[in-house]
Amino acid sequence: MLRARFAEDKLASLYRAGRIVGGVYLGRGQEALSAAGGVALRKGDVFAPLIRDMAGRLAFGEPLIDVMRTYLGSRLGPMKGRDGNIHRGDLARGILPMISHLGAMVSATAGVLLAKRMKKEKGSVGLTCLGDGATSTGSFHEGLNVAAVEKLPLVVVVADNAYAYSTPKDRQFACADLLDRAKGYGIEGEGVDGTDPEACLDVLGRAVQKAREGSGPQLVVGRLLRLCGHGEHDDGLYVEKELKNSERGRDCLSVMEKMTQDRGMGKDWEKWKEAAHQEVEEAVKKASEEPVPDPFEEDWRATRTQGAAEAWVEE
Amino acid sequence: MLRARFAEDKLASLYRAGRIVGGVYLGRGQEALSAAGGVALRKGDVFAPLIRDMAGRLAFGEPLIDVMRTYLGSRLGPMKGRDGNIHRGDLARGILPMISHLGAMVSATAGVLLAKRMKKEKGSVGLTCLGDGATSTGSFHEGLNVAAVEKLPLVVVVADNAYAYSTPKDRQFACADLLDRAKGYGIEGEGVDGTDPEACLDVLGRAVQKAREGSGPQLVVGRLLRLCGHGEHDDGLYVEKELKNSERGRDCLSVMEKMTQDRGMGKDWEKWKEAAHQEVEEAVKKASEEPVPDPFEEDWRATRTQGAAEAWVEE
Amino acid sequence: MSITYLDAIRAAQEKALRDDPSVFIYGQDVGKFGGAFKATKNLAEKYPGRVIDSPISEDAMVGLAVGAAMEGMKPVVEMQFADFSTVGLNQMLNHAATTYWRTGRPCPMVLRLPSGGTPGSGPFHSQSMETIYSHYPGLVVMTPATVEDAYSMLLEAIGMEDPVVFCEHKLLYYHLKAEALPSEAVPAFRAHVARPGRDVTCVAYSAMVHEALAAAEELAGEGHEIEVVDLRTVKPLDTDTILASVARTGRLLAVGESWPWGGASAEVVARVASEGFELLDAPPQRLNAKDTPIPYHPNLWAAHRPTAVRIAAALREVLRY
Amino acid sequence: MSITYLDAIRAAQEKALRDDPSVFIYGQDVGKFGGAFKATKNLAEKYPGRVIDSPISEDAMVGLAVGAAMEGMKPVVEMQFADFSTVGLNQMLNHAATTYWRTGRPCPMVLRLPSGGTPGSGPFHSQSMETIYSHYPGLVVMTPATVEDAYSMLLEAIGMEDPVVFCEHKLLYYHLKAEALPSEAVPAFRAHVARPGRDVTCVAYSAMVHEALAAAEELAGEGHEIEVVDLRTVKPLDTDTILASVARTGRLLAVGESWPWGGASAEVVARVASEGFELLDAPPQRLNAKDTPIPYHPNLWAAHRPTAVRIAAALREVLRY
Ligand SMILES: Cc1ncc(C[n+]2csc(CCOP(=O)(O)OP(=O)(O)O)c2C)c(N)n1
Ligand SMILES: Cc1ncc(C[n+]2csc(CCOP(=O)(O)OP(=O)(O)O)c2C)c(N)n1
Ligand SMILES: [Mg+2]
Ligand SMILES: [Mg+2]
Repeated sequence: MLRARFAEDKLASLYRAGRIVGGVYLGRGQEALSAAGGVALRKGDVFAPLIRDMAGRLAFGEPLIDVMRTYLGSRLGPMKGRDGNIHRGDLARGILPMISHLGAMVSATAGVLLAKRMKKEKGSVGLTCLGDGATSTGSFHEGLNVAAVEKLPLVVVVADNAYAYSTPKDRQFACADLLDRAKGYGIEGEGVDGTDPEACLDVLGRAVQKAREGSGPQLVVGRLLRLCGHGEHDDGLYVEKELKNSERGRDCLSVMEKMTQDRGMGKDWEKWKEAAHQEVEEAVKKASEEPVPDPFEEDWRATRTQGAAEAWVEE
Repeated sequence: MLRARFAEDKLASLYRAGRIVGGVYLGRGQEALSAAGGVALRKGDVFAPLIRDMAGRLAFGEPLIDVMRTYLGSRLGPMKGRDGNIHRGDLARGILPMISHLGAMVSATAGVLLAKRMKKEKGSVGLTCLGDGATSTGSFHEGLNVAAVEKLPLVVVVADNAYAYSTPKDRQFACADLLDRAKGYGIEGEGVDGTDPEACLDVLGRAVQKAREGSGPQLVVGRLLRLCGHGEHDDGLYVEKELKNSERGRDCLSVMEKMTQDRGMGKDWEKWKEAAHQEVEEAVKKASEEPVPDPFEEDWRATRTQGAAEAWVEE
Repeated sequence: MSITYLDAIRAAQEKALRDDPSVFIYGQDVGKFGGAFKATKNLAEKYPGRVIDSPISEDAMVGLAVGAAMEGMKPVVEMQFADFSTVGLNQMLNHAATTYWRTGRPCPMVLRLPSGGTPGSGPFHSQSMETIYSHYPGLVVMTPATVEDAYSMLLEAIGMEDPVVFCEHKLLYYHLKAEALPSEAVPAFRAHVARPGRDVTCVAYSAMVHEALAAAEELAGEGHEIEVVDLRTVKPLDTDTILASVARTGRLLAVGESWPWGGASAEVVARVASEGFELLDAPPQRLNAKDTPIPYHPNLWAAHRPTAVRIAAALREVLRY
Repeated sequence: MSITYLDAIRAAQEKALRDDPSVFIYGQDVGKFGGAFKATKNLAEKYPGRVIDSPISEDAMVGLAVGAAMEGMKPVVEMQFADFSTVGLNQMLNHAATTYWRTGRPCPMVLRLPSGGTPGSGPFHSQSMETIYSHYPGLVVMTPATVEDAYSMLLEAIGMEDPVVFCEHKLLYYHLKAEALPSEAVPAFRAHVARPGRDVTCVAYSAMVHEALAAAEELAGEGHEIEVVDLRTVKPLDTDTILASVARTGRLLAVGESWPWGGASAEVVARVASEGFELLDAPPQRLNAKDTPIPYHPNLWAAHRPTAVRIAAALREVLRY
């Protein structure tokens, strides 16, 4: 969480300094929920993060250097500069490279899990994240329904931050709570206070566990606010003051800090902060010095099969 | 209902005789639910039927001759031979011409209702029908959600006949009952025995009434079976015997006949049958004698604006 | 006063809302927020109830517009980015586009697509989608290149009784400026000679018009007169204007920002080859983006799309023949 | 033994299931029922758990296949009709097609599209969608015209490491027959001279190959030798074979069953005009369906699509020049 927050703070300032390639979309205030997902997963699992999941990514094991490589346009990043920032992924590590179209990753993650089942790879879980707004997409519906029909070990985490960009939830859906959708898919669901790190760990741990044990898809709805604009170009002024000042508007990181102090670990917290800071700075420095993509060296071929294949002959 | 049944029986035999242009998809066994929708609506309302809604169409006022014109390829049909059969519609009468893509009519019907509201045309209801299988489409989800957000007077009738073509419901969704979806959209829903004509009239009457009074979208799920193949090319052998022999497999028309007889209206029933038969035969005869489309007279232009428009000048 | 391409789009929508009560705007964040690009800024306040925030449901957004259009309204739907319109494509291609021919009744609506590449926006926020929409019958597809056209063509689009796909180029939103909004305009279906010349006809549309003009300027320095034809609308395509130009120049280069296989540039070359074969003194050529997803890194992006430099090189090739 | 085009498709899937444990089939009603057209008949029984009925969720069907392909499986997805693939299009164009270039990892999957018009099937059960899929980078698009190709190309498609769109023509399903399945085949990316000739090159693909062959036969009676080139795969396009043919004949007619704006026929004409200008003795021409939705009534349908009669007329025009 700390690394995520500092990394994002750094990205925001680099963005303001004009040093970022592309846009910057942050997960400020949503770290607890996101990180809990990454923590609950283990190696061999699949993680399909969305735009606000820096914390979950790092918790799941994404190297910080890969983050900075993407934002700073290094050619050594996981997407080689072809795609970037929030879309970065690393199939070898089990991180799916998201496409922008909201909802699309739900069925894709289900597909990975179906493949694992067919390959008789047991015990893997898939976890995908999205926002409250993304639940309005047909993709979300189709994907979750398919996962339910196949009873796949898929955890879908909805970060309900009450807004989709500027659109408040009453313009997005008419149900009282997105958790009300679980029953319609015949799956289990649990809500959680997304500003409470311990509750998040608890609920996500349980959801992942259930999925792993064969209980089928799990829906988790975390209630929280994003404590930043939609992207760094946005001031987010449309978020209602009342909401901001409510419990929901708490900063999960402050909650975490207080918790740590209450447990007499205030010194550790400071140490962690220091370490995280340093790690971020080092990654930024390293990535900044790396080569950028070169169009002349680039392989401009979008398919792996090139030209005419060899004649096909029945063996 | 009688007219629908006879019309469809006739179409089935014409299909076997090779006299039908295109396919034939029937609503046998689903007439009670479908007709109840047509009956509950009134002039000025909008009806978006699907492939098994002959009964609802006729009850809503679609002329039988237009039915036969489409199936027999008359040029005088509402779609002039350009599109046909189950896709026929008549915007002037409030019958939306469906496209094949399942789920697509939900948002379109919502759009008609939104337009009526913006035009300050009050009191109109829209009713759209679909099958259990069509609830798996993203279109259904997006359309119903949008209607709920806008609180439109839309009634969505799901004819749950336990199969989508050959696919049984446990391969289609994992919820116990499709009615469980209503809450997730924040709307009201009611289930009904689709083989019971009185219950259908009752439930659909109420749903339409509620929508008309401003209670927002209504979901109605009718449980029944289709007593025919998916289309007339299909024998429907995949439908489980047990299900066929259950209450759900009753023929709503037999139920209706018995009800009529029980009320001492047996003679009337016979008279209605006779009249319906005759009407169907006459429509078939008339439509058969009408001219077919002529490609040389056809207007092959897919847009209304043709060629270069006149220069635009600010008034 | 100085008016941007984006201002023009906003102004056209405002005028349409003012003049025609059947017009309304529907899209994500278009209401109080004024849209992701601010193309509807202040319109919700001025026209209450007629500038409506939609859920993230592109299929339903277009479907709803189809229904509303059939019922006599004139919806203007904003996609947040053109790229997301794939999700609403079925309703556009199979519903909006087929309604008039199938039923004889019009389906007047406009789908606004913030299109085209900008540095760093990558594979899913950079697409030009006119090819897909133009291929299917029943749609009008406009691709304005100037501030004036953005205004007058959008007004014409909203006034039309057909479904119109309005491809706005994001790269032009802020930089392209004009002194004033036009009070009259060439009809949207007519192509426009943006720069006269007699050596090569360079057909372009949308942002590529400006790259073509820059290339023409460059070649003027080398003594060549390039005629730049701005298609303005790609479906229907104004073949007459193109052929008239090729009749003058005898040479053709068609430029498109979208991918090479089967886009507007292929259509232009095919038409000229078929209908204007004898006018040609050299093989008609095309220039498009590379056949890969649109790269995120600006270095790669600059090499992926046709630019003035690449257009100039292609024009020199055509001239060399 | 007599094998239909549909049998060949079924046989190829069976062979793939047998030979490669990573292959599975996913689609509506493909399981016990064997698919709407019976292209997967008996396969579920023979390969339990590997021929899977899907809900009516085209977006999720393709999305699921993308995920499975990224995880090393080789999914074959059947759309019930090509026309419904618009609903799954986003996952195909933006997810399947971009994965390899974006990540360097393959996304091997096949999307089977029962395509093309048959009498009475109307606007939503008759479409040919190769244009849309070919325009976007990252996909291979196959359009087999013969029983042999249906078999060998589908096998090649399933074996390929790229996402392949496999456009099968419904009109050929039952009528087209061969004596036996091939045991070797021309590579899928190579076009094939289906009938040699020296007067005009007629480029076609899918069902249009047979209309072109019939037209060629008709013109043979008038003393003209038409060379029919079957594209087989429209993306990538085998320009070499086309140019070699035009080098022999000097004349070109490109035929496509899809709509006129920007399809494979436009691409063929544009390439020949650009790369083979000097080979041409006459303007290269195109023939396509009319630019309206596909009519339901057989009378209208027959006039809407290119037929042997219309192709013959177009060929005579090309010869007359
Ligand atoms: C299909 C689709 N439509 C539109 C967008 C543009 N878009 C990107 S993020 C966003 C808002 C998402 O809101 P939500 O799902 O609540 O997530 P949050 O930003 O609140 O974390 C929108 C509309 C998109 N990415 N995909
Ligand atoms: C988007 C889409 N996918 C596939 C189809 C093909 N199709 C037509 S009817 C049908 C089955 C529909 O099942 P259901 O909704 O339960 O209705 P029923 O036939 O049982 O009345 C299918 C798969 C279609 N029309 N649209
Ligand atoms: Mg949100
Ligand atoms: Mg059903």
